[in-house]
Amino acid sequence: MNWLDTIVQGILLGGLYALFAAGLSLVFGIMRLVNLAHGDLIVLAAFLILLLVTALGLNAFVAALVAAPLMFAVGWFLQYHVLNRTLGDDILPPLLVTFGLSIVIQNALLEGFSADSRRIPAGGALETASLDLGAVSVGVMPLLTFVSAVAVIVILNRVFYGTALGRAFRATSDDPVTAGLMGVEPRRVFATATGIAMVVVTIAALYLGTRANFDPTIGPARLIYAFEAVIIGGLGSLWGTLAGGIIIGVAQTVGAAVNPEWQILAGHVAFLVVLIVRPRGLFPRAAD
Amino acid sequence: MAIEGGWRLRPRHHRQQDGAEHSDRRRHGSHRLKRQGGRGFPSACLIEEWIRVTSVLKLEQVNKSFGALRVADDVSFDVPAGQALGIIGPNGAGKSTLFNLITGNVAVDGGRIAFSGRDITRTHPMQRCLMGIGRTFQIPQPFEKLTVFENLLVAAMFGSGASEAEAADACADILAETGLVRRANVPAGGLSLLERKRLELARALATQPTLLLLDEIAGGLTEAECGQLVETIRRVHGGGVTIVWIEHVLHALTSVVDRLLVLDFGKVIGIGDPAEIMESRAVREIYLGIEV
Amino acid sequence: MLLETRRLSARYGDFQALFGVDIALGPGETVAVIGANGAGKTTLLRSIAGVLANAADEIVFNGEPIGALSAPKVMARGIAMVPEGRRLFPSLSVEENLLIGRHGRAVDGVWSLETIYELFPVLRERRDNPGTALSGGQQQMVAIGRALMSNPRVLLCDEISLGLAPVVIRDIYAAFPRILASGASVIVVEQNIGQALKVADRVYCLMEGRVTLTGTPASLTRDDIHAAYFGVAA
Amino acid sequence: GLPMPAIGQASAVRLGYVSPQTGPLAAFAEADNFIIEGFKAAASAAGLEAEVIVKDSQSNPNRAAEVAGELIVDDEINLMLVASTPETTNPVTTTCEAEEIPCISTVAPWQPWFIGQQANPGDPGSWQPFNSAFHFFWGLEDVIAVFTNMWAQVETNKSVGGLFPNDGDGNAWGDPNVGFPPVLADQGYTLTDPGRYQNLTDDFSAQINAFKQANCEVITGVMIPPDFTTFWNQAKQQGFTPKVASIGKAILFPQAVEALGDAGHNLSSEVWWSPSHPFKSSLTGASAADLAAGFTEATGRPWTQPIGFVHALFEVAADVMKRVSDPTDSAAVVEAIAATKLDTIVGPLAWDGANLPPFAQKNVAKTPLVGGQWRLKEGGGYDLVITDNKTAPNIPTGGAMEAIA
Amino acid sequence: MDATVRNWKVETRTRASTGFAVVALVLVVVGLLAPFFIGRSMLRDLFSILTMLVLAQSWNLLAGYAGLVSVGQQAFVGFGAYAMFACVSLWGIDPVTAILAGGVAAALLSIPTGFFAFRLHGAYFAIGTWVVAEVVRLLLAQWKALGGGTGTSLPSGATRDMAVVEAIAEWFGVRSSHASDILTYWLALLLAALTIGAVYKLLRTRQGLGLAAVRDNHQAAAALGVDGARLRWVIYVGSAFVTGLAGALIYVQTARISPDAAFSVVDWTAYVIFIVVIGGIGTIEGPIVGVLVFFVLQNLLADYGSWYLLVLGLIGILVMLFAPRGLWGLFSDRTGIQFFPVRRILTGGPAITESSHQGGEPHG
Ligand SMILES: Nc1ncnc2c1ncn2[C@@H]1O[C@H](COP(=O)(O)OP(=O)(O)OP(=O)(O)O)[C@@H](O)[C@H]1O
Ligand SMILES: Nc1ncnc2c1ncn2[C@@H]1O[C@H](COP(=O)(O)OP(=O)(O)OP(=O)(O)O)[C@@H](O)[C@H]1O
Ligand SMILES: [Mg+2]
Ligand SMILES: [Mg+2]
Repeated sequence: MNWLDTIVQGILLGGLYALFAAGLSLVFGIMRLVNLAHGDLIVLAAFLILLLVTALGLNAFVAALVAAPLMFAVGWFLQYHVLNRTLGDDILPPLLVTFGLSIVIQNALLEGFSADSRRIPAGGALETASLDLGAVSVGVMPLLTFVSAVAVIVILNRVFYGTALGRAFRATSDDPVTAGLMGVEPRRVFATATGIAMVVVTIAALYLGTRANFDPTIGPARLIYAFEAVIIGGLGSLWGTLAGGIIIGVAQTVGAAVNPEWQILAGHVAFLVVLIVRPRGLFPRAAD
Repeated sequence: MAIEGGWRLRPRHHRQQDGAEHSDRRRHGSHRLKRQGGRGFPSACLIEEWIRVTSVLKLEQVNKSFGALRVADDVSFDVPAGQALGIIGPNGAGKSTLFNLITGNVAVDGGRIAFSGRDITRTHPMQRCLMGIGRTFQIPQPFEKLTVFENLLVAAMFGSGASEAEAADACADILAETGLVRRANVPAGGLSLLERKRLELARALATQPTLLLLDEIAGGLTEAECGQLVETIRRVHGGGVTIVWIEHVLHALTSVVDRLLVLDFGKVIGIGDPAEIMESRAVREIYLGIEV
Repeated sequence: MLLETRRLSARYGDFQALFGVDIALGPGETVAVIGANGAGKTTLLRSIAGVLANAADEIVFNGEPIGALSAPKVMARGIAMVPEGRRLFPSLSVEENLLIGRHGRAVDGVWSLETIYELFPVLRERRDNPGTALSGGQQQMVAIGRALMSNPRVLLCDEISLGLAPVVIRDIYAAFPRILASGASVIVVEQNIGQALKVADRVYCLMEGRVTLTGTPASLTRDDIHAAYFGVAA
Repeated sequence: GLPMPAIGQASAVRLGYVSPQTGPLAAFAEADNFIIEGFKAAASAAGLEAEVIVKDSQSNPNRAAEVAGELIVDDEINLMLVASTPETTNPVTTTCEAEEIPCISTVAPWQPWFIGQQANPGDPGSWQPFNSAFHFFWGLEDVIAVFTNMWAQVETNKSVGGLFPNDGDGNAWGDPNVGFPPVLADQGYTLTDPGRYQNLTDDFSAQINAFKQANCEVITGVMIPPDFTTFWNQAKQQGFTPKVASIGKAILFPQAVEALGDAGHNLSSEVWWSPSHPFKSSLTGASAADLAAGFTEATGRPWTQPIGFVHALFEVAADVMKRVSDPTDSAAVVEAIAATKLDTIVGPLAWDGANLPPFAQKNVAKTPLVGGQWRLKEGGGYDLVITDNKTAPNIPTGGAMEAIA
Repeated sequence: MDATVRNWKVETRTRASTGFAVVALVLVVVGLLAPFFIGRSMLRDLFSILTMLVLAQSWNLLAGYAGLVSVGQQAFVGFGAYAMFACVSLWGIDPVTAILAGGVAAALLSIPTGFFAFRLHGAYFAIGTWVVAEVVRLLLAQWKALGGGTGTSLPSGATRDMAVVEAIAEWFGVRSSHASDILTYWLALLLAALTIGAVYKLLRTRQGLGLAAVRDNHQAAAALGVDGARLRWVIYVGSAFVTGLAGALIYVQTARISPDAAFSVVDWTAYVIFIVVIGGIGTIEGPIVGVLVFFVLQNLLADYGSWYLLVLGLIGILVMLFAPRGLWGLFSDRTGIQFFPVRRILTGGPAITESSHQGGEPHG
C-alpha cells in the first residue's frame, strides 16, 4: 500500500470537494440559505459548457469563461426573483424552494438533454496527463482542480472580508432591514452574492464535467460532500471549507485503502467525528 | 390601568399553608415564607433554616473573561434574604454579564456562586430557574410566536410548577399588574420594544421567583409608567422576594433598593447604602460624569 | 421645511399604527417626538426612513416626495436612522459596523472614523470585536456613530438614551451641538421628556397614532403633556 | 398453424409494462415507445387484441413496486412485462409473485434477478423458485465465459483486477460462489478484488494501487458510466495501463463510450444483441438489422442493445397470449409461459432449464451472449465489433481482439 | 382580599373544533368499515395516503413543533423496515409483530443518533441528520444476510401467512393478497389515528406549550425553567418510533427492500417535507391537506414522465413563495377555522379589547 499516494490523492480529491463546496459556502455560510439545488446547478452549468463546446467548438476552458457570466446572470435572477423571498430565520422555506428547484432543473435537463451520460472533452491529452513526482504521480487535471479551488477561495476571501461589497454581504445576511437603513439594497446584495456563487459553480462544473461523465440526475450525489465540507470547515469560513473538503477527501482515500467498502463511509464518519469534537466546525465565526 | 384586588405573590402551589415545607425542590424558599407569615412565631426548625440561609445569593471571587477582556474580576458579594440590591456602573462594566453568570447563561471561569446555601456554580440555567431564580433579559427575548398570555403561561407552568388552571389565574393577574392585559392574545412578536420589556418583567414574575434579577427595565418609561413600575417592584419585594436590579434610571432604582453596588471594569468598587454610594467620588466621576 | 410628513398613515397588517400624522422639521432644527409606549413613535421614524411603505406624497424631503422610496434610497438622500434596539451587525466588527454606515452615501464631512472614536473613545479600544460582543451601552454608541458616518442631513434617533449610563447620555447629548453644527437636522424620539425638552426646538406628542400636542418646550406645561400622553387632564 | 382463441375474446388482453423511462436509468427505456407502437401494430395485424398499460418506475425501486401494484389492482392486467436493471425488475417481480400475477422480466442478468429476490441471498439452501415469475436473459456464467474467451485471444499474465460495486450487479459478479472469483480461479487467472465500492465514487486510487501491486494486465467489472470514466482517467494519470479492459454496463451505450473521448478505443464488453445478430422477430418478421435501422430512422438515435430485448419481451407476450384461451386465468398464463418455445429477435427462447443450475431451471431462460470491442471510427464515433463468438458460434464476428495500445 | 372575583377564562376549543371532534370520530369508524364497501385499489391508495400521513405528522411534530428540521427521517424508515425484514426473513417472526419490532428498532437507533444530532442546531442539524442517515444506509448495505446493496424480498407468502390474514380472507371472502391489503390498511389507519391523537394530546398539555417556547427561543425557555433538552429527546425518539413503524408497515406491503429504496431521502423525507409544507407546517391539519394534494397531483400527473416531477417541483416553489404557511394556513387565516386548536386565549376580565389579528395562527 502506498500511503503517500493515498494521502496525496485524498488531498487532490479534497480540492474537488472544496470547489463543489465553495459556492455553497457563500450562499449557505453567508446568507444561511440551505441550497439543495447546488448540485443541480453545477450540472446545469456543466451542460451549458458542454453546449458551448459542441455548438461553437470552443475549448472547454474558453467555454467556461463564456458560461461564467451567463451563470452569474442565472444566479442573480434566481436570487433576486425567487430565493430572496425565502430568506429569514426559518431554514425551511429555502430548503423547500431549492429542493423544488433541484427537481425542476433535473427534469428540465432530462427533457432537454435526455438521460445520456455526457462528458466535456478537455482536449485529449490533458485528461490523462500526469506529473511524475517519484513516489507518486499526480494527474494534471486533479492538480488543476486543486489549484483552482485554492485560487477561488483566496479570491472569495478577499472579496468577502476585504471589500465594502463583502461588508455589505455580511451585514445584509445579519439583518436585511437594518442594512437597508445603511443604504445597502439587500435584494441586490444577495443577488450579487448568488451570482458570484454561480461563477464558482461554473468553475466546479468545468472540472466535474471533464473528469467524469455526468447526466442530469447526478447533482445531488455530490451535494452532501459539499455540505459536509462547509459545515466542518465552520459556517462562513472559506478556508475552513477548503480544509473540510480535504478532510473528507483524505478520509475517503484512506478508508478506501483499507477497504473500498469503507470509502464513502469514512468520509461521512470523519464529518461526524469533527462535529462531535467541534460542533460548530473547525473555524467557526466568532458571532453566531 | 390599575387593577382591582391588586396582585400579590401567592405561595407556590405545592407549598403548604401551615408553613411546613414539603417541597424538596424548593427547600430554600422558606425564608420568604417567614416574611409572608410573619405574624406568627416561626418554629424552631425554621429559625435554624433562617440562620443557615442568611444570604440568598452569594458570590465568591467570581471571575470571567471574554478573551483578554476581564468582565468579572474577583467579584464577591452576598445578598441577604429579602434585600433589594441595586447595581450600577458604566456601560460595559459587566453588569449584565454578572446576571448571566448567576443564571448560568454564561459559564464562570473561576469562583463560586451559591444560592440559598447551595453551590450552583455548575448548575444548568433551567435548574436555577426551578430553584427560584427569575430574571429579565436586557435585550428582550420573548417567544415571538406565542401570545403574550402564553408567554406568561410558560413561565408560570414550568418556572413555578403551577397547574395550568392556577397558572392561568396568576398570569392574568400579572398581565393586569404590568399593563399588558390589553395585548394578552397578541403574538409577542408584534410588541413594541417597551412592551417587550414589560413582558420580560411579567414573565420573570410568573415564575414566582425567590430571587428576582432585573436588568434595565425602567429605561424609556414615562414618569407615570416609571412610578407604576416602582410600585410593582415594591409590592413584589414586600412579598418577600429578594431583588437584584441593574438600572441606569437612578431615581427609580434608589427609591426601591436597600443597598447599592457599583461595578467598573468587572470590579466591585463600592457596595453599601445608596445615598452614600451616590455621593462617593468614584461614582460621581465615572458614572454620573459630574466633575468633582 | 426640510422634511415634512403630510397626513401620514401606517399600518402593520390589519393594525393601523398611525393616523394622519403631520410633523415638520426645518433645517438645523431639532424636533422631539414623545409619547407613551406603543404610541407609534418608532413607526413614525420607520415610515420616514423608508422601512415601512407609504404613499409618495405622505413624506416630503427637500420638496421631493419620498414616501414611496425604499430605505436605501431614502438613506442616499441623507436621512440616517439610529434604530430602536441598536441592531448592530453581529458578523461585522465594531469598525466595520461604523464603516458600513457610509455604504449608501459616502459624503465627506465632519464625521469620520476618527471623529467618532473621539466622541466615543471606548469604541476605539474594541474596534476589532464583533459588534454584538459589546455591552448594551457600547452598542448604542456604535449605532449612533454608524448613523453619523454618512454625514446625514437628517438624523433620526429612536430612544438613543435607553440603557445608557448617565455619563454617556450626557456625552451623547453633548455631541448634539456638534451634530447640528455639521449641518444636520435631528428628530429625537425620547421617553425621557426632560432630556427631550432640553434639546428640542419643537415637540410633538403622539398618542395612539395621532399627534395630540405640538409646541416649543417653553410653551408646554406639565399638565399639557400629561393630557397629551393619556388623553385626560391630570 | 396455431389455433388463435384470442380472437373470440370479449375483452382485450391487458398487458402491464414497467420500465425506467425517467431517472438515471432512462437510457435503457429509450426505445420503449418505438417498440410498443410496433408491437401494437403487429399484434392487431395478427388479430390479437391487446392493450398495453405502460408505467414509469422513475428508476426508483419504491416507485417500481408501487406502479406494479397499481397495474395489478387498478388496471387488472393479465400479464406483467418488466425490463431493465434489477432496480426495476426485482420490485415488480416481487409484487407479481406476491399477487400471483404472471410476470415476464428481462434485461438483468438472471442471478441478480433470481438470487436478489431470495429472502436470504447468502444461503443457497434456502432459495425457492417462483410460481408466477419468469425471466429471460443471460447469466454471469455467460459473461464470464465471454470475457475469458476474449482475454484468451490476447497475450496476458492472467492477473485480473476486479471492480465490483455494492449494488445488485456488482454483488452478483463478485460473488465468491456464483460470480467471477471461482471460475477465474479454475481457469488459472488470479483475481485482485479490493472490495465492493459504492456507486458514484470519486476516487479509485486504492483500487489502482492494488492493481498495480498485483501487476494486473486485465481489468473487469460492472460499473456505472461515471465511475468507469473516473477510474479509467485516474488509471492513466497514475500510469496504470492494462492490456484488456472488459467492463459490463458502463460501456453498453455508444454515448457512454463517446464520452470517453479517444480513451474508449478497444475497450471490450459483453454483447447481448446487435444488428448483426442473425435472428428475426417472430412478431414482425423483421431482422435484427431491420429493427435497429427502424429505430434509428424513427428517432434519429443510434441503436442500443436493450432494443432487441424489449422487443423480444413483447414477442413472448404475444406468443403466450395466443396460446391461452382465457387470459384472466393466471394459472393458464403461467403454464403457457413455461411452455414457450419461440425464435425471437434475441435468439431461441424456452424455459427448459438448459444450461442452468437446478434451482433456477423453472424460472429462467437464457439467451446467447458474445463479446465485442469498441473501435474508433474514422472521423469520430465508435463501432461495436463482435470479437468473440465461442459461446454462440451462429453469431458472426467482425474481427479479432486487440490489446489496448 | 381573597374574595376577589376572578372572571378570567382560558379557552382553546373553538366551535369548529368541537364539531370536528365528532366528525373525526365518525371518519375513523367509517375508515374502519371501509374495506366492506371499497375496492382493493382504493384500499391501496388509502394505505399509501395513511402511511405518508403518519410520516408527515411525525416529521411535522419534529420540525413544525420542536423546531428540529431533520432531513434524515429516512434513517428511521429504512431501519424500521430492515428490522422488520430481519425479523421476518431471518428469524421467522410474524410480520405484524415484526412491524412493532421495526418501530422499537428505530426508536433505539434514535438514541445514539440523537446524542450526535442534538449537538447541532438549525441547518447543521438538518445536514447532520442527513449524513447520519447516509451512514446508516451504508452500514446496512454491508449486511450481506439481507442482500447488501442488492436488497432482498420477503419470503413469498410471508404476508399471506400473516396472523389473521386467513381469518380476514374468509370473513370477506377475498383472496389472501386482498386480505393482507385489508390488514395493512387497518394497521395504517390505526397508526395514523393514534399518531394524530397523540400529537394533539401532547400539544394541548403543558409540554406542548413548553415545546413552542423552546422552539421560539431556547435560551429564554431555559431561563424560565423549561427543560428543552428533555422535551426534544421525547419528541425525537417518539417520532423515530412512529416513523419506524410506518417504514416497517410500508415495506410489509412492498415486500422488497434495498438500501437505496429504504433510505431514499427523496421518497421518505423530501416528499414528506413537501407534503407538510404544502399543507401548512406547524398545524395538524396541514399534513392532512398536504397528503391529499400530493396524491391528487401524483394521480393526475404520474403518467407524464419527467413533467410530473417538474410540475411537482414548481408547485412546491410557488406554494412556499406565495403561501408560506401552506394551503391550510391560507384557508385558516381567511376563515379562522381550526380543527385542532392549541392556542390558549384569555377571555373575560377587564378590557381585553384587541384579540390577535392573526387569530387563526397556531404556534406555527
Ligand atoms: N411589527 C409589528 N407588527 C404588529 N404590530 C406592531 C409591530 N410593530 C409595532 N406594532 C404596534 O404598533 C404600535 C406602535 O408601535 P411603535 O413601536 O411605533 O410604538 P412606540 O411609540 O415606538 O413605543 P415604545 O415607546 O414602546 O417604543 C404598537 O401598538 C405596537 O404594538
Ligand atoms: N459574548 C461576549 N463576547 C465577548 N465580549 C462580551 C460578550 N458579552 C459581553 N462582552 C463584553 O463584556 C463587557 C461587559 O458587558 P455587559 O453586557 O455585562 O455590560 P453591562 O455592564 O451590562 O453594560 P450596559 O450597562 O451597557 O448594559 C462589555 O465590554 C462587552 O463588550
Ligand atoms: Mg447590560
Ligand atoms: Mg419605539
